[in-house]
Amino acid sequence: MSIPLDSGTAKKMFAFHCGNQCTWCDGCGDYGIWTAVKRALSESDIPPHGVLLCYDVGCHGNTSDKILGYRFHGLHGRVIPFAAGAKLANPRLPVMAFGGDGASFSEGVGHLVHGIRSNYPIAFVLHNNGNYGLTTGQASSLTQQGQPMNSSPNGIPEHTLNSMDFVFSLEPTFVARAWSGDIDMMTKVLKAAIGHRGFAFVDILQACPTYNDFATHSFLMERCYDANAEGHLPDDFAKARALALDTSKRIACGVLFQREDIPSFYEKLEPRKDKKTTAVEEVQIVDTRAWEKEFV
Amino acid sequence: MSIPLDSGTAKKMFAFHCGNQCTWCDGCGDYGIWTAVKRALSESDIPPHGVLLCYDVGCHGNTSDKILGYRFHGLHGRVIPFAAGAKLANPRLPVMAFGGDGASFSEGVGHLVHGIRSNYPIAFVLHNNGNYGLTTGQASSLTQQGQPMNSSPNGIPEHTLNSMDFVFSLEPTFVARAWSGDIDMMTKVLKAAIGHRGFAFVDILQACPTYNDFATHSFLMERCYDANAEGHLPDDFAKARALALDTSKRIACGVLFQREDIPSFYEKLEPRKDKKTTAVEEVQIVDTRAWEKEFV
Amino acid sequence: MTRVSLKVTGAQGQGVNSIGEMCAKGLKRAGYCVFGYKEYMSLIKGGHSSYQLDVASEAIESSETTVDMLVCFNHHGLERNAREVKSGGIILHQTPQWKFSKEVQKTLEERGVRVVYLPSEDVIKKLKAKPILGNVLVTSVVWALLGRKAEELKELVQEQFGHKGEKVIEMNFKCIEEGFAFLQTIENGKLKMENLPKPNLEWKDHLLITGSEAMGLGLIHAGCRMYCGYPMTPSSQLLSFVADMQNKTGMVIKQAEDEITAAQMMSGAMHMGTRAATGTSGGGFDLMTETVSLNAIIENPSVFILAQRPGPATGLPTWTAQGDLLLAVGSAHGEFARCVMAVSDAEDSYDLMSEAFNIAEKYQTPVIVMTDKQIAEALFTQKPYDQKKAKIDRGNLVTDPKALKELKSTDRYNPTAKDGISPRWLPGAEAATYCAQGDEHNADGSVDESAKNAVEQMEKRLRKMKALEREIAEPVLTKIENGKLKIENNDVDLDLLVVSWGSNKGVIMDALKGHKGQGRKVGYLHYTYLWPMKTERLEKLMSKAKRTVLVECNHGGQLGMLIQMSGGPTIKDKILKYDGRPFFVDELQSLLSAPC
Amino acid sequence: MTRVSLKVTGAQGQGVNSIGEMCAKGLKRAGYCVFGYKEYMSLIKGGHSSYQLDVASEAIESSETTVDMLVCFNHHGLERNAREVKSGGIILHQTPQWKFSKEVQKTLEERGVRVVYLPSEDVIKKLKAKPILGNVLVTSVVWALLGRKAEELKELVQEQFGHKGEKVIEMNFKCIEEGFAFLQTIENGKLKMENLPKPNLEWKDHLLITGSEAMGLGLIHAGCRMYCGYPMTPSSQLLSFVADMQNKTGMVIKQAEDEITAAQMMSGAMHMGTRAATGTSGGGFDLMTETVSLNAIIENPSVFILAQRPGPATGLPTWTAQGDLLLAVGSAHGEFARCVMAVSDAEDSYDLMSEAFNIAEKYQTPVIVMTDKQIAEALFTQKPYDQKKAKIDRGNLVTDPKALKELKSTDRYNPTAKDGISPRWLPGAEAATYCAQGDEHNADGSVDESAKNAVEQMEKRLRKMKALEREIAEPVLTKIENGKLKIENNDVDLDLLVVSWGSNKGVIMDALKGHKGQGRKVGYLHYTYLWPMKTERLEKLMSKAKRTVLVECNHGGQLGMLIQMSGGPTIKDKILKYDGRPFFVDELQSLLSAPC
Ligand SMILES: Cc1ncc(C[n+]2csc(CCOP(=O)(O)OP(=O)(O)O)c2C)c(N)n1
Ligand SMILES: Cc1ncc(C[n+]2csc(CCOP(=O)(O)OP(=O)(O)O)c2C)c(N)n1
Ligand code: SF4
Ligand code: SF4
Ligand SMILES: [Mg+2]
Ligand SMILES: [Mg+2]
Repeated sequence: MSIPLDSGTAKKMFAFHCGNQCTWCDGCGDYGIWTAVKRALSESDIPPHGVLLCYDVGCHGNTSDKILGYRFHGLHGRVIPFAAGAKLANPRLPVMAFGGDGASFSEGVGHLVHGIRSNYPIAFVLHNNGNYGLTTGQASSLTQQGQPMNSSPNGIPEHTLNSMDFVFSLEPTFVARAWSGDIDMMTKVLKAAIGHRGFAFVDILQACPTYNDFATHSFLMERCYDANAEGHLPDDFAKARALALDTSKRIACGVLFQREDIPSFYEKLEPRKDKKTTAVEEVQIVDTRAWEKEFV
Repeated sequence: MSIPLDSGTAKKMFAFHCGNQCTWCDGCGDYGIWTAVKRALSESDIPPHGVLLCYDVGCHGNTSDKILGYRFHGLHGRVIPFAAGAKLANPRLPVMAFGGDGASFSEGVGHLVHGIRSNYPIAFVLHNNGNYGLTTGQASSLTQQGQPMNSSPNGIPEHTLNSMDFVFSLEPTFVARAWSGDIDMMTKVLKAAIGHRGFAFVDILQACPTYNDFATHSFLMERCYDANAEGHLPDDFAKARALALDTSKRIACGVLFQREDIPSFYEKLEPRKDKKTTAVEEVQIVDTRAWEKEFV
Repeated sequence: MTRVSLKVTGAQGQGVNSIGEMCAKGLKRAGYCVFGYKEYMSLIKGGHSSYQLDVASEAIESSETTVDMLVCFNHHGLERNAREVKSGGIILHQTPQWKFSKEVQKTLEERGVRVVYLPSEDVIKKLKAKPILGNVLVTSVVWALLGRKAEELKELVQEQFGHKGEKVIEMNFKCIEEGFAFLQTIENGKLKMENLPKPNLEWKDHLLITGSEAMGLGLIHAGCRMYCGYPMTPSSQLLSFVADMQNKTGMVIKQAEDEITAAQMMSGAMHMGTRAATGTSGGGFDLMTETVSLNAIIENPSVFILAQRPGPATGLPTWTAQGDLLLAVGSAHGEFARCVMAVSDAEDSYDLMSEAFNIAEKYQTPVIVMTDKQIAEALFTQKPYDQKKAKIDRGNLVTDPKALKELKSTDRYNPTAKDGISPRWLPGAEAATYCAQGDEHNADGSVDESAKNAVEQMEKRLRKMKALEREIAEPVLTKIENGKLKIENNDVDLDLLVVSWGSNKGVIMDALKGHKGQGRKVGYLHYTYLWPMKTERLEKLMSKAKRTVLVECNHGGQLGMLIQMSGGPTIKDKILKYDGRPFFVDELQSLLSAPC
Repeated sequence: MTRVSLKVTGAQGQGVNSIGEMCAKGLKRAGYCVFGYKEYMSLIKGGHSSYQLDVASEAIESSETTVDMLVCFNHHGLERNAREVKSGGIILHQTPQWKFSKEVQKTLEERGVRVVYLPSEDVIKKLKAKPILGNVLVTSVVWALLGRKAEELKELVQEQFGHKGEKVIEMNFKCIEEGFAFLQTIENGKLKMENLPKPNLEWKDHLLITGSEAMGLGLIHAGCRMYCGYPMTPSSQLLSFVADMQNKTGMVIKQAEDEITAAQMMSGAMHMGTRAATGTSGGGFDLMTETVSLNAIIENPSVFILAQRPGPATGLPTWTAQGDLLLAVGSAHGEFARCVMAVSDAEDSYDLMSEAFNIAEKYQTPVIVMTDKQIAEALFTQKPYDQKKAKIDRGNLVTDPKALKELKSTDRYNPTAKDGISPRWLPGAEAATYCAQGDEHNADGSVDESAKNAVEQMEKRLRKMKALEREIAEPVLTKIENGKLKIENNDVDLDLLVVSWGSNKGVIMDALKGHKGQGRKVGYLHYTYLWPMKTERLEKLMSKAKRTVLVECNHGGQLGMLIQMSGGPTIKDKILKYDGRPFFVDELQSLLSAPC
């Protein structure tokens, strides 16, 4: 796979370079995602101090000290509301949130549901490796049935959650998909996500050679294709949904759905209309006398 | 609306009668649901001691001491896992769970998601009054946009969640809908739910004259119809989904979707295959010597 | 001190609160200090509820168990509350053909209680008024019984319903006149509540405000720009209040999908650099505790409001308790610096908000502010708030561009920082970046699992606790001399030392003002800061006091437990209440004077 | 006592654990008591990890900071751990051309440490074996160094890999022979670890078992038929173990979608009448606390396992701590009876499981069982469990059909029940029905908001606490006399009294056995039951002891805090450790003998 970088991007990317050594397993898809994030930020002309990167807990969360930028590494399952709260306080700063499939479809599934329906202006990146990596390979909601896993020696008795149908049922304003081996594609969709007006859902199918032998690097490489290159336009909800759902033969990647005509959560806040400042800039003693009158 | 009861049912229903006075507001849809539940149980030949009724917290939860039967009144949003845990311990006892739209699509939305995908053999009844009744009328995820509510004087900035699309995205094995004014219909779908093999999702559109003036008794009365009577068969997933989703003109009620060919969670448990007893009956000191051998 | 009380009872939704509030406003404007206390059930409509006003021309912050006037919307009040009426008191009701039980009848007669039946329905029908105007009618009779003028009431009504147009006002006025006229027909127009003390005009311009509203204004005053909450009694009213104010204040208000979300959003907003708060009650707070722990390790200033009600579980949602003090101190896993403080009335519900943020930002750690249903929903007569007192202290927050440039990543969690307080700077600042790291980390937020680092960082974070302990105030002693209150800074000898916290303050003060035994030296030691726990002053005062009593609205005597846990003395003599009700002034007085 | 230790280090995933476990098994079978201690990082592969075995012919439950043999998979171990090798010790490694720094080289020479380079890769290549067999090769060299016979190892290998077919076994055997042959080439085949004590065959049939496995077996033994968990170190291994056992035990195992779910499902199952448990670590427990509170008010027996690791927040996931004791006692809103107990090793990890269920069922209230990473993952040499000791006590559970018929709904929460323990009967029973009510309720579970009822029910539930306090045992004193341990029931005079709880027990016992100062009377007081807290015995012993020391793996001295909170004495002399590591025996010995 090709990673053509002009020298400017390379330099900007290097600004995100962190001295700490990566600790993922050999062949882990997190390496690719990590690279693509740095590249997408660089190509979006965002410097390290110009972004807040929020990480959930998990193997992917170990990115938090392998990259520069303002970073946050929070609690298992809770990255979306923290990122959303941060964004609402300072909507000028780009905010990205990263979470695993365990975090996002089990412990924190409520936050994903409400993050999408709230349309917070943040980019959410799903490190979808089909299992709980960091806790040594338990099943997530996205693990296939019939697959023996740590703590599920007989395979899971639950249905595997159809994540794309689920996400589309929440009327998202941006849905993209890529896989961890295709840095070009990841860079493209991440840039689009960063530029999106509301909540951007980016599903990255991530190889986990240690615990996931059903959706491996080569499996993904074989099936994933660039749907946009094949002519898919992301403006049709029903088509996008159908395309996202049908993974029986090939897996459509790229920006699958996007609409920019819906205001974000912040834009819908009545009290913030026409405000020139952000909440971060407004911290000061406020005189309450005018409002005390109605209590007299 | 007619409630034809033969004297046998009336007598059986009376067994559920509880001395405590109802405390709902005048015209509250909970009166109707309360009646229908008693009737459905009676017509299913279930005596009070033969059922566990689990209530969430909310106006609907105040049913817990207005009816007889083994009852449980738990925490806000948590009724589904409690009910599921109870059922797995004693799969012979019918277990019903009741929750509000606030409980089920906000605080406890993760439990609803996983309850459906786990296909626990319980009947879940949604008291869908489109708001947080008991805490005096705040918006729920199902409250319409543009509607000023307690704590949302400008209306909600979030999208209203499309509950039926959401539920169908989880591949449920049973979906029914009724409204709180139609006791016959409620009785019918509740009976079907009680008889279902896995997780039965019953959406009851509930009038709340105090806080909900968008989906009122008369609004519902006008729009709701018996889809089964009009020929809808509940065996086609796609048709059922489309029917459930399209509420623009009329609201389809009845058993919208049902399949009985999928084993419930309990049936899928490898270690419980061919077990004649329930976990409740198995509590005794177990000799562990045989299993200690592998540690020697 | 002369005090009178009147209580309105009825079914929820019948207008009990609106009558209570109208009377309160009228009385305050007429020159009285009013304390309003509500009781209601966890139902929407129909439950038995009451609104009691205790009124005096001096400061008052408590209720009595007995009342001078009882107003009953329906027969339940007549059944349940009639015995509460004092000698010479009045009962006003609207239940046709009501007959008391013989026993009650006898008691009432012995006490000389006058019972007035107001045929509201007939009057309203006669006037062709809407049923809702029954409230105004009842209020006008109460008003007349208080010996006040109809004009005062009309003024209030004009203010409140003026926007509804002239017709409405006209009808309201008619009801008021009818009410006054009605009273003329009773006992030759002579019936009146006699014991209302002389007014004191100092109260006229005070606010009548609940603890929740005071807290809301306090948050706004403190520069809080975002509030994330989730409805749960008794914290919901704070959420409603700041939400209702949002178009005026420009605050970001989020009713989140659950308490975890509310806590996380608040935390994100604080991390980004604004001031934000969240609030809930015990059950919701349980869910927030993991986030409390998170804020401790990332050293994120954060403010959690914990509004208590009786537990466990759903408990008694609309009643009061102080059962969550150990929760505030002991919950949230791991060991770290936290500050727990408790408001006591409308005054410090406002004042402590800026204090909470200042401590949170200075020590970069979670602050838990406790309140309870009693404070949150009681109506206080409150002096307009001092706008000059509060200052914003953002602690070691670096914002100067030059200083920012000089920062190194490793400054953020520098373990050698004085008092453990290292510089903090905000995402977006042109400076070296760091990781706000939830795993144990070293100076720049990189994960570091070494033993040495674990010790350094643990000690860094806990040194903040020591510094905080030095900074926060010892509990405050108020001495009661001849019925007057005075803050006493010396460790004086006392005959009776009462120790307590939170909402008990008002009733204790009121009780001690009337404490029997001339010349006895009594004092009240009030704990505003509960963690870290300071016990030195208590120790000194206690060693000199003849008798020390702990007063709490819980079963365990939790303040006492915390004092002991922190090496302080054991207070054996305890007055504990755990029935969902606050202490009443007469009740507490007799408990305090009982030998033990 | 003679004890030796050997430590295997390497990257996670390289086989450190498998070598450690094989050696442990071989040694135990050869007649040694083995204690295995693991260190690793919160990563999947590549982090530096170690497995240390401490070996003796007497009972041993602790590790030393120094080792007699160090086995290094890669150069990291050579860099980090070489200094830990004792005089006369051995280093076995496989890093070609390795050179120690001058300084280290000097130290090693001074200590007479022998360094052996095993060219594993070459050997494996030569044998055309799979790389994974490197582990067997290394083990065989270690085995030879220990002076043991190849046959013993072959037997183990046969047992473990026999099912993989003859070819595999053959290759394994070749590796073993090659390993033994290799050692013959070193120092004329004379190199050997000299100080392994004489074996004691009593250990032969003991189990080698981790605390998690012991707890899992204990649950199974106690009649626990359902386990609902959610992965979180160090509780995950318990979940994995019971899950792996499910097809044998027939238990219902549920990996839930989160901790709240796990706790609720457990609660539902207990309510229905089976025995069920849940387990988690601090952060997950925070989330479960609301459910703890629920179980308290509905009086539902329930068992929560809280496996500690260092916090706050994510903290140090794979390390150990005792920082959540205040959490266990203070978390969960409202006031209620709870029991907190702590396991200390593989013995009571098994035994206390039936105890926990018995208390939960007898008192119909939540029980919190504490463990920590040290216990959960350490390898203990454990006597096969007594199958006769445990009894099932289901308390006031009514199942007899006749008795059921006689029950009234109002028996369920009868507030006058002796000790607050009212009859409990199960859904489905042919009896009067009741409501397990999360709101405050009266006798049949109907909501009741009256003051009288609130007091009655609160007191009912808290009377259980008093009864529980009476029933549970005081802390147990073990006296150490001439290096021998003896349970002492009298309140004897002591020169040194050590007080602690949980995983410290083993290392304290080991440390005291070797405590210097002949004739000194030393004793260890172990707290198994932490809430309700009993302080009488401690008070007595402490008043007689020359010196009392509190030992804990936390910063606050939390057991000490609980003791004070409960009116017990203050232990000023504290040995606290909070670096994520357990106490090591030599470390503790020197801390205990230091003057203070
Ligand atoms: C409250 C809580 N519960 C459980 C854990 C343990 N835990 C850490 S990461 C993780 C799941 C990891 O799975 P996923 O989110 O898919 O991330 P991955 O490691 O696969 O990238 C869990 C359960 C935790 N840290 N906190
Ligand atoms: C943890 C927690 N958070 C909040 C509450 C307060 N609360 C009680 S009921 C309720 C919502 C009620 O809405 P819904 O579930 O729709 O039930 P309804 O009253 O409308 O029937 C809330 C927020 C609570 N009891 N517990
Ligand atoms: S376990 Fe899987 S996701 Fe985690 S680091 Fe290894 S390969 Fe990557
Ligand atoms: S508020 Fe609504 S849901 Fe609640 S009792 Fe009243 S009408 Fe029913
Ligand atoms: Mg994953
Ligand atoms: Mg609702």
